[in-house]
Amino acid sequence: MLLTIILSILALSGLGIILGLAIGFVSKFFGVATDPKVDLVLELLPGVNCGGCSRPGCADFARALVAGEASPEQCPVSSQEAVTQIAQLLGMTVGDLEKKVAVVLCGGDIHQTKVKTLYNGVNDCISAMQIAGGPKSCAYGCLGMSSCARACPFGAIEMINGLAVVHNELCVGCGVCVDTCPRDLIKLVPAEAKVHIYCSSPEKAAVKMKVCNVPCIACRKCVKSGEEGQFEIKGFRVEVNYDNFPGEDIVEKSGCPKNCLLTTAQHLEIERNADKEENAV
Amino acid sequence: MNKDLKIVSFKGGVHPPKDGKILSKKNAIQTAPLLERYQVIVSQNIGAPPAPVVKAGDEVKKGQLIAEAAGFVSVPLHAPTSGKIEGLIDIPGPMGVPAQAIAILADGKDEWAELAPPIDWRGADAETLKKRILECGIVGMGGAAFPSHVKLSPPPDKKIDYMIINGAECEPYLTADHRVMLEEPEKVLAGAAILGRAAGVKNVVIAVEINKVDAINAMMEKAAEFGVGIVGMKVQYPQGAEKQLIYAVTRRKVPTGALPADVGCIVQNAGTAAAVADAVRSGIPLIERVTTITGEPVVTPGNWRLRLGTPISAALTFCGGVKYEPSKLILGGPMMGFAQRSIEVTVMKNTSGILLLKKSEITQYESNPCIRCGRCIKACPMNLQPTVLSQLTEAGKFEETLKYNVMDCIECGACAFTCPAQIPLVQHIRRAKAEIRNRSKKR
Amino acid sequence: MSEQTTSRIMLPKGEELVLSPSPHIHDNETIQSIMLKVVLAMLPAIAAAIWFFGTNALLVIVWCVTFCLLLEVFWCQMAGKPVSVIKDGSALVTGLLLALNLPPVTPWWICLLGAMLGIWLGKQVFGGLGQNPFNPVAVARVGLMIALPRQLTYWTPSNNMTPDLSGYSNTFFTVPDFAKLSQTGEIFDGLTCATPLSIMQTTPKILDSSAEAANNFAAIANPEAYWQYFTGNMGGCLGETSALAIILGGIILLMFKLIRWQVPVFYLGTVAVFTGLVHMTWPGVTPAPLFHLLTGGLMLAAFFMATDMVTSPITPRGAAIFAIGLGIMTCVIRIWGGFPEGVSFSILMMNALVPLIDRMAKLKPFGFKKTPVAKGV
Amino acid sequence: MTQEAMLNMLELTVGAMLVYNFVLARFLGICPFLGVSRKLDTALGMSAAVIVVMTLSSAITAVIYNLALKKTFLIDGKEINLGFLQVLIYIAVIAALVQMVEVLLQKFSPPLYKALGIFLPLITTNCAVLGAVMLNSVNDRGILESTIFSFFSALGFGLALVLFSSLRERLELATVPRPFQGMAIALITAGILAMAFVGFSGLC
Repeated sequence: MLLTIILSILALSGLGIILGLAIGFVSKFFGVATDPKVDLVLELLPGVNCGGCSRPGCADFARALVAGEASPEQCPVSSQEAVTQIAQLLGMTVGDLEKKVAVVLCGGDIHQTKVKTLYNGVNDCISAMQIAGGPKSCAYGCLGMSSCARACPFGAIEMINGLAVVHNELCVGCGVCVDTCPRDLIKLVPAEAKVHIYCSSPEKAAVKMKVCNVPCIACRKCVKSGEEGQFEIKGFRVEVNYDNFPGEDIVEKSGCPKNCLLTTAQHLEIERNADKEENAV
Repeated sequence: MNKDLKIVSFKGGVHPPKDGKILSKKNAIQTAPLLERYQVIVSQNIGAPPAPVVKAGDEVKKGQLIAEAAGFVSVPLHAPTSGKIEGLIDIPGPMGVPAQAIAILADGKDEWAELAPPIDWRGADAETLKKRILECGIVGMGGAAFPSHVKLSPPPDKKIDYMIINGAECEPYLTADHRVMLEEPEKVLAGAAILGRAAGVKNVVIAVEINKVDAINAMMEKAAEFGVGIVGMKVQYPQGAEKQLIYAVTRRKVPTGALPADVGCIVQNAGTAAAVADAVRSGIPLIERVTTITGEPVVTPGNWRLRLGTPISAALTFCGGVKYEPSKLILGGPMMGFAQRSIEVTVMKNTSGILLLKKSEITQYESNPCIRCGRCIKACPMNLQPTVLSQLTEAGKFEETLKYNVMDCIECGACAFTCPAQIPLVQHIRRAKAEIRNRSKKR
Repeated sequence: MSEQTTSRIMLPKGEELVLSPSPHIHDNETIQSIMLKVVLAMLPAIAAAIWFFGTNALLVIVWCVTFCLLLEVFWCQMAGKPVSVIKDGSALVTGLLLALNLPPVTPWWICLLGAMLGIWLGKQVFGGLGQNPFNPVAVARVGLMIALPRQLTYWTPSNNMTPDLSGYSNTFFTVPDFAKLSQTGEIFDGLTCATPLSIMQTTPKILDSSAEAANNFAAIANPEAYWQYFTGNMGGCLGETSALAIILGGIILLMFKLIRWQVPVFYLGTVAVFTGLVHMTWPGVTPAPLFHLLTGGLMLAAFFMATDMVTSPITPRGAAIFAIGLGIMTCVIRIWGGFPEGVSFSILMMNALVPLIDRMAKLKPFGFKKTPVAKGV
Repeated sequence: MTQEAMLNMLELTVGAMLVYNFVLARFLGICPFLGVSRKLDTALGMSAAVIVVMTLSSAITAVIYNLALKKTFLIDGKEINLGFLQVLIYIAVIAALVQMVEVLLQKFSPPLYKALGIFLPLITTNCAVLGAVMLNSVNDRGILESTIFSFFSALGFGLALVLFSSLRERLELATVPRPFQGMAIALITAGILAMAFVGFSGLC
């Protein structure tokens, strides 16, 4: 019995030593060094592979970071904290980041903007655009076929009443939706800017009013009641100047006659209520 | 049927059982009365839109230049009648987005401007002919509106030995080319011969589907006089698609991503040939075209010679209006034409048909699952796998669609026509193509 | 044009205009019409089954169809899908095919189990029609075969087969000893018979080329027997009996262009060639090809099961590869395997290969060249 | 070759690959079967890695088994058989082997390392590899026989994996009901696949 035990111990330790030596030998003479930093950086990245950094995925971005081909703040999703950590890890310095969120600059839901024709085809904005510009009577409004909502890797876009609405608390500002929208309605704006003019149509007020209840008719009430430079007049519409945006009180002060100058919260509220009304009916 | 007629075809495709041509094929071409106002859309050709050279208040004569070519792939535009320019306005465009148009208030005199002198085409050299074709603003009138002079000027390293005049008119319902070939065979033949001469090609062939026997016979009589051959083609859609037509006539296959010129062919539409004959022999620019106005809801379907800028509402008035509310308004044929949302769209150089369909005729696209029956594959004249392409597109796998040669799709619609699940295959494929083009642009 | 006529002309108001992608017309063939045509093609086989097996067969068909339809509706209710999906007719086809794959005397609960396996496990868990990688009927048949081998091989003779111990029927019966039965008091409540394939299975194989080997299968493989197999006068599943009826149905399918002709042609061809080669080398191992073609579920599978659009390759070349694979697997299982019949197994196995085959047999587009010519002009 | 040897050979090849398929009949190596079958490419990589590791480790452990573990040694007049140590020894040998193969691959064939690299550590503790090795010992196979058996077993594993991954790629386009999405439908598919493989039973 004892002999068996001793033999087993001997055999196994012998095997262990031989294998250990063999592995050691192999790694010593044939080993290839890899950079462990890549894995460390990858752990700090969000790992959702949204492509906001214009690279195919987080792993690729991490490799580029370690190779010095990219800088951490190019990841629009990472928090300031994470970016700083990555920068420290790589021995870089980064400037202050401004958090951005997306906003859909259209207020024309199915109640406000007429849907002119029946549409029969793929439920996708880009596809619908290819057929006579889609069914909505406003040629510049939200088509409401949720292409952006499907594209959003964070589920931050909700379709309410056939209108895309961004939830600020979920949006990280990666910008995927901006590229998706065939009507270029989505903009990345500073998260601090809470007031928007929900209209993107460059058409004349008369044309807009024919098809929509809530267009920006460029009456300039907001421009007059706000400070200099807070708004920009672009042809037949007004846009918030996001480098110098007004505070939330501007909504009260200006009294937009068409109700298209709203805070993000008000906008969401309106759409929610309209939805409820519809359900109640 | 003429015994000497060679009958050719391609592989695949579909045969619409009820092609609707009966509605209008017996009706002779009628000339539309003069309207009070025309709205000529500026961008009527593929490539750069021409630049308007008139302004509000100008007096123009019929056939006078109103917009000049801007670049090589661009053609000029001419006034459809004499009158006063009202100005540049935005009107509903055929693609749903507003389009810029020149509005002309007719003065009722319909006076011709001084036209370019006739050319004796039999003696003229190729350059002169091409220049005249450009000056008269001639584009492919079959649908694509590709400037004809560009097609006639292939790169010098490509040897062209075939000029094919496309008289297939394989789209159901349309009979415009049929009537032109039947009523003006001499003009089509002359135009074909001129096009052949302009391209320096001896072999000029007019290819016609054999459901237009009368037109074939009419042209056969004089074909020898112009040195033009005539080939019959099986009635099969899309017989008139460029690559399929070339294969049917010459047995040559246009390679992936290549142009007809790469296999030594140039294809021009029969209507274009007639317009070319007018342009060269009488100096008349392209200001009107024969369009089929048809469909069950139309009171008297027919073929009309319409001036550019005629609103569809006016065109329908010529036909006595509609019997009942149609469910669809299409510019072009039912297979490849574009659904419209407004009857205020105006006739353009490539408007081969104005088609109204009733509810029971139109495809009801649904989100049924694909049952992999393979009918789309059998129907595809390009030998693609439409169902695979649409599934990949739906899943957002655009890179994968490239492996299935999505860019080879000619969007003929044969697949969706025959799909028992009523999947909008063509729309999916168009989406994938647009996405891929976008991505390669970004790179 | 005078004022009066103009006023009478009606122009479209444009309120009902539909925007949709081209093409704007359709050939009016729908999933439903395709499925109904398939049902039409199955009618000869169903008629033959009822002719040979009487009300038993009718009962099995009714059970299977009812259960399949009910289970489909039930699932759609549960899954929140529109129940109108039932109208596409696919559950009807599955039900009928399932019935054709069951023995004539099948109790209702086996029909129910089969329908559950086919409709739920075979189709709906994958997302319903068009999404299932495996043939639902093959899933049901194989599942039942593994779970209930005894019930699934309970063969009753067809109406024209009588156990008179003379001629053709002689081969397939082991007639009970009535005297002994009455002594033991056992109740005699039905006759069972063997199928040609099960006899082939139990016949010991002879691996040389002696005369004995050549006559090894003489009892089940002779011209008279072949004729009986062809018309359907033998034991077996409802749809396995009459080759004639199934070929009729196959012709209907081919006429309507509902199946890819490559599947039956290459499937039957491969079986014929494969068994032919084996038969020529070792006549004592397997009977002549004709035997294999006419017996068992081969015909049914070749025309109705393997041709199932959803689970077979989508390109013609793929269909040919698929069918050849089916043929080889069927023969291997029949000749050397542990089961007398291999068609359902081989269909399941080849179903698993379909995505790979589809990948392999991708079509080359018109005018395809290895190095695409760069765009000119 | 005698008939018996032929039958034996058949069992070692076709039997190992199809009839007693590691995944679908023996239900070994289910973890990588489900884990790396999302994409056909990775499945191919995994299959290749398993084939290499299984064959190599079987060959080496077969040597150990046939030369040492199988034998009974007479030491001090006592009969000693170390067979009871086989599991421990095999695990150690396989683990070390995989480590070495990985390092060597990285050095000498970076592209192959890139393809197989991530899978190699996964296989170290894979029951399919240990299973193959143990089956060889249990059936008392010689070195050549063991190697052939393992190679074909691994081939069978690869076959199942490739089949399964192509099916899963297709399922990705399917509209699977939510409760069945992901692993559930994968397991159902694997079950039906296993049902199909029952058809091979009785072949040898």
